[in-house]
Amino acid sequence: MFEKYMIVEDNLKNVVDEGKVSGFQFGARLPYYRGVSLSMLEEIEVSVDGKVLPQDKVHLIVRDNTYNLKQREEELDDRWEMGEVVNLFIEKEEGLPKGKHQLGLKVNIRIGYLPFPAIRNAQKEITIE
Amino acid sequence: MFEKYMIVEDNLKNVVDEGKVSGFQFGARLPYYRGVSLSMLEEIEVSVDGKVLPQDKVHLIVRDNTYNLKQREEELDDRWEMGEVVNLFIEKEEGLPKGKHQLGLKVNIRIGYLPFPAIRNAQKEITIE
Amino acid sequence: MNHSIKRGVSLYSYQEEFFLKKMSLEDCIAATAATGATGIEIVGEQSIPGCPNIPSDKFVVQWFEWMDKYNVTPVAHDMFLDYNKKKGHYYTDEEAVESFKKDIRFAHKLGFKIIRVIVNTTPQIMEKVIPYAEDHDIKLGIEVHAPWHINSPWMTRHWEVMEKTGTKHFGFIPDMGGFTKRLAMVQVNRLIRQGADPEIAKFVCEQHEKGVMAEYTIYEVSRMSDRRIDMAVAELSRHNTFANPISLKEHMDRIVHVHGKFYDMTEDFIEPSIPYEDVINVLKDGGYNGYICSEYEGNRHIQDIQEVDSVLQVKRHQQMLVNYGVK
Amino acid sequence: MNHSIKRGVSLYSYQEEFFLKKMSLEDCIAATAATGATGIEIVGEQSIPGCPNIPSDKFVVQWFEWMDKYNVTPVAHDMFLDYNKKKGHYYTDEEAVESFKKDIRFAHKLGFKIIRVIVNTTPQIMEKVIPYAEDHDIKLGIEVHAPWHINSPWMTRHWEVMEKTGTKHFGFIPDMGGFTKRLAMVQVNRLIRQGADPEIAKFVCEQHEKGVMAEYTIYEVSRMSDRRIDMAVAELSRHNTFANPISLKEHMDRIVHVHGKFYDMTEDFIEPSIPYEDVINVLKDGGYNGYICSEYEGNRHIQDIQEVDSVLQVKRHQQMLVNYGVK
Ligand SMILES: [Mn+2]
Ligand SMILES: [Mn+2]
Repeated sequence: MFEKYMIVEDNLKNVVDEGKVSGFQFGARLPYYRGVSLSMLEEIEVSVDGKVLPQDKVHLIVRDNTYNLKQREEELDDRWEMGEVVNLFIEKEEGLPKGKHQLGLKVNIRIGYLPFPAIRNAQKEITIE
Repeated sequence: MFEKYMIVEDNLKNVVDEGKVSGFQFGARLPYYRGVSLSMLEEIEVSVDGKVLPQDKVHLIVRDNTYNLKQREEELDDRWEMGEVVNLFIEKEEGLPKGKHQLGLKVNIRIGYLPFPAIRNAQKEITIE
Repeated sequence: MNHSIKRGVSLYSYQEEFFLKKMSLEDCIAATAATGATGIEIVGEQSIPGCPNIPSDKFVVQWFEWMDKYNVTPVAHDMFLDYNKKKGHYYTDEEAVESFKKDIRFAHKLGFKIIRVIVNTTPQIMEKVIPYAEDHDIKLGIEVHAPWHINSPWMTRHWEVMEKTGTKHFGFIPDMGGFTKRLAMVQVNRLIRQGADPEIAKFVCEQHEKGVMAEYTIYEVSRMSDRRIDMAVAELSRHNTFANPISLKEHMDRIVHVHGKFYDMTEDFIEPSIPYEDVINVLKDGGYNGYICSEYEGNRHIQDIQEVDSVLQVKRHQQMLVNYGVK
Repeated sequence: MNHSIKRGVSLYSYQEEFFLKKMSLEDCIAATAATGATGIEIVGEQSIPGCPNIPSDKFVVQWFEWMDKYNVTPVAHDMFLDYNKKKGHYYTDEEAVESFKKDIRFAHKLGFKIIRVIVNTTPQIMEKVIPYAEDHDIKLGIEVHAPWHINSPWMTRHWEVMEKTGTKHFGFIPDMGGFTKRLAMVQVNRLIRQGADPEIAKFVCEQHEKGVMAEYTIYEVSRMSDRRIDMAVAELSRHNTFANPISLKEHMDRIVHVHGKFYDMTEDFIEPSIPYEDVINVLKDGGYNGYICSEYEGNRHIQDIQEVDSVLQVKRHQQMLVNYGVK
């Protein structure tokens, strides 16, 4: 459900930090009909052009706070709300080269009433200007 | 169910016909809690020492009548009753050699209320005198 | 509500001894009578060779002599409908109805008032055969056997026929196995003898008793083991279902008969898998006045390791019924 | 029996537009009011950020202003219990109860009288939390959602808690999806778009409508195809269950609320999968006087190929309820 709305290109860009490109970011929505505490995000997997990027390079920016993998696992209070566009920042030297890329996002949510994980995938062709 | 009672050794013997051994026979019970018309016998498979004997050599002797494979398929009236010991006669030149053998019997019954066939297997070590 | 539930025995219960010819048909009837039960149920194709062909006059005379001698009465004949009796051919509705009518004539000849209708009989066949059953004053009961429950989709289609025709000659026969609160240990233990992991079996039993949906248990077991025998244990939870006994209440007027399914009676007259007292209370409160017929089905789970004593099992089951107020 | 069934809408129905921020919370409330419905149900964790934390006073004031402005009343809040919220840790009963109590306080603050209890909540947790619900005069209803039915083993364990405590604050919330007579075409068609064989899909739909046990259909399909997508179609029959609506009768006094699940309304105000008229008649006959809240769940099956119009869907659903006598 909501897979086609997961990747939000509007926020796509390479991120410049102290003059250097530190990585890239894009917007994302949780593919679920309710919000969840960040601790319920079993996995956020980003891939570019078929290559899966390391989990520990993926940071979740929710409103004013940034969470890495470990911080997400322990965050019981802050939530990724339903329909909320958060930003995913992925550390990557030199960011993404200009031009077209296949961006993949897989979100795995640990849900109380399901005995198996809820895994949802989205793919989008994006363009870095 | 009733697998352990399927093979009835008491009736085991090589059969002599006009001075020659035409095959061997043994007693058998239907592994089911009710009798069935012979047409419901999808398969009666006899094996000796691991080797499956040809279906068209297996004859079912029910009271006064003998039925080969084709005849069984078409027999809607005559029945292999519950607990009834019938004889299975298997055409085999020279019959079974004297001594011990591993006798196998597989019965596959086509039952109305089951979507899959009811297959029951029995193995018994038997001795030809 | 006044109830006058009666006790009977399905001779299916003695299948082990009958199969091995340790007990004759008369012996089965005698064993039933010895428990104080008054009703006889048979699986016709088990007990009477040639069924559903009408037995010989000689046999029919003998049959009623036995009924008199043992002070029992014919209650129910369990029919089957083998649509695929002829290889490669599936009964037309007409052939199915003709087959069913044979069973009605068979039952009628031997004094049975009820026919257990096998679950694979379709509602459209029921509609076609009801007038014949009415003419013979025989009540047809579709057996509600686990994993069906009385409000299952298939049972609802039969219920729609009951509603549509308004007949008094078509109803339900709940089988007590549809109230399996705890998996039967004789069944579980047989699978353990066949190689199932006892720890997984314990888990499955616990989950089943907790009422956890079988799908979940099957999924969990599939992650614990890739062995088919362990999956078979998990599948027990799917096939040996439980439903709240009060589900019978709304259908009480249509319950024509009850199969007293059981697997292994304790010395204290308890069937550990099935809350008999709860179901009997629901039947009593609803004014049920038909039979509960013992239906022992434990032999197949123990015959590989011990001698089966169906007579003792049925005796204990009957005593349990008495203990719960069934005279 | 006098009935006064009332109409409401679960804002869950507008999830497509709410997700994309095409509709605000107020827009959803307004859309509900425009149908003539008077009840508001929410999935708190969807509609109100931070749920189940108590919202700001400012929000609470706004909330009740909306209730007044649109002439609607808060009816139910749908809670969740994420036992595994913390990775590698499973809630103790105490933690679960604390979590549940937060939802009770949340619901109470916003004027909800009923809480939908998610199915994975255990009976022992229910027993521990009931007094708190009683103190807040909030009725807890365990949702009876397909593939469970009201007499399922798990539901029976909850029923045992109801019987044991005698409380008026714990009952059932049947979801109309548990009366799926025909598989929803939007669901089937989505799987066909994902590659399922249309002939196999047609077979599965026919078998489901005939009431054939899902096990049999799944087995037959496994012999027709080894493709997972075809098995997924067969599995629809297992998960989208039907039960005879009269199964609700015996539990009528404990039905606190009803989820009006639907997948795709026709222009003639029919939901083809679910016999709404039959279920509503059972509720009426039983004197049910709670709400039926529209719960549109079709968006996820069509969002890939068309624009979703939840407002129109809910309007049609509400008209259907009116047509069947729910004022
Ligand atoms: Mn039975
Ligand atoms: Mn619902």
